[in-house]
Amino acid sequence: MVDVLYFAWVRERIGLPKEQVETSAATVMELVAELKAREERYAVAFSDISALRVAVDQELTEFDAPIGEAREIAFFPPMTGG
Amino acid sequence: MVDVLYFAWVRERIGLPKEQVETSAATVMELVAELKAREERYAVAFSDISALRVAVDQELTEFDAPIGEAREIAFFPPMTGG
Amino acid sequence: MKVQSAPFDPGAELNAFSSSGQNVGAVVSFTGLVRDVDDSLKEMIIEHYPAMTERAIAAIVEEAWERWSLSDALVIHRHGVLRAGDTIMMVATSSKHRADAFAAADFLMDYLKSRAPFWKKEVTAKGEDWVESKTADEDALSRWDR
Amino acid sequence: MKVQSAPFDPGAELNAFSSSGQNVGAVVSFTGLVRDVDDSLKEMIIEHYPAMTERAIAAIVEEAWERWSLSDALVIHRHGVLRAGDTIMMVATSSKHRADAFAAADFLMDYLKSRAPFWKKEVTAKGEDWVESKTADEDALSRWDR
Repeated sequence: MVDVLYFAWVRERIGLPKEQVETSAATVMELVAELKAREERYAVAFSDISALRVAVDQELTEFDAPIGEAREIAFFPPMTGG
Repeated sequence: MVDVLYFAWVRERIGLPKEQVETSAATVMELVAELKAREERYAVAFSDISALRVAVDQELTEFDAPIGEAREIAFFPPMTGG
Repeated sequence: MKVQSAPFDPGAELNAFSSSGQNVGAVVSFTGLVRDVDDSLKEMIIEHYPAMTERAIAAIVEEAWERWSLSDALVIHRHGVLRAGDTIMMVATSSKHRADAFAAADFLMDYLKSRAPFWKKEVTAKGEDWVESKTADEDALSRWDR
Repeated sequence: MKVQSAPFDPGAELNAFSSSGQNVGAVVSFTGLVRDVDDSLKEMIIEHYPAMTERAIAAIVEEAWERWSLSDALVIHRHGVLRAGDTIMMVATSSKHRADAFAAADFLMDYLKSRAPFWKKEVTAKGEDWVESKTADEDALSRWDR
């Protein structure tokens, strides 16, 4: 089980900020593939990976990163702070 | 007649902030030569021109600048504001 | 570092920051304000990722400490609902010398903009829009490659 | 622009400056403080050339306006007798975008340092010394050649 978090328009498209996901995905990309297969709203939110960023256990990383023992994976658009 | 002003250590070495000078110098350099010829304190203050800056009528310029109708010539070390 | 929804007073923060340092000669501050682009902004909503925000900012500040000779560094970033003219965030750096204070503040801004987990949404008469990141913001980071 | 012997409040100046602009997104400020280099500074005396100071600063500010897209620019510089920790001067710039505000403030500082007619003297237990200009300050100006 891993906590999956969504922020900004990713949160809005998927329709929730956080969920627990049962997964055996080895990488973030595999998790994305599992989520896209679930429902249309996930497929839409993850349709263009290049428009997204991912953090594993609160550290920015790449989509080919391993999930390992991670407890929290977050998806969001590029940051626009400052 | 031209007003000649001195600032910072140039003022201290020459011993006054301002004086009126009767001169027929065509350039700043010629004025400097006239002043150096006056007294030791002027010769000391102007001994190293590279350590000095000059403004003619409140505009920074070079030592070979013409004096023309200038009313005020100021000598000082490089600025250290800010 | 402060991450908060409450407003803050940039002038008071600047004065407190400036007087806290030992042997400080130069203080640079940056404040980011909510712009009313088309005279129609109702509000700006800033979302963030609480569990990640502080550590992301801390890592950026740490990097600035390593690169420049700083006396102190300050980051304040608001989240929640803001209006045109409100102060979104503030960065301040102090150093003996101005070049370090300027470079570090500039660096902090570039990294906070693209690496700290904040997202801005603009609410206008026409609707709501998430602010898009700019290619220029991402490109700005390459200035600091070494 | 203000050239004055009286102290001023940088925080209050920053707040007034930030709230004066229309559609401002970014404000950068620089404040220069009197450093007590060897724990022995009695006072710093800043001499200036009154007839030239304001026009020299105005020319530098004018150049910044031409180079960058600014909403506003502020320069305050003190003269007279100051003590360790006192604020010597302040520059602030505002713009829609942070890059312009940063570059213009950095530029203003480089030019004020070497082109505005101010001279600093440090009075310590050991005596009085005029602060010498640094080659680095003169070199910094070449960053802005174009």
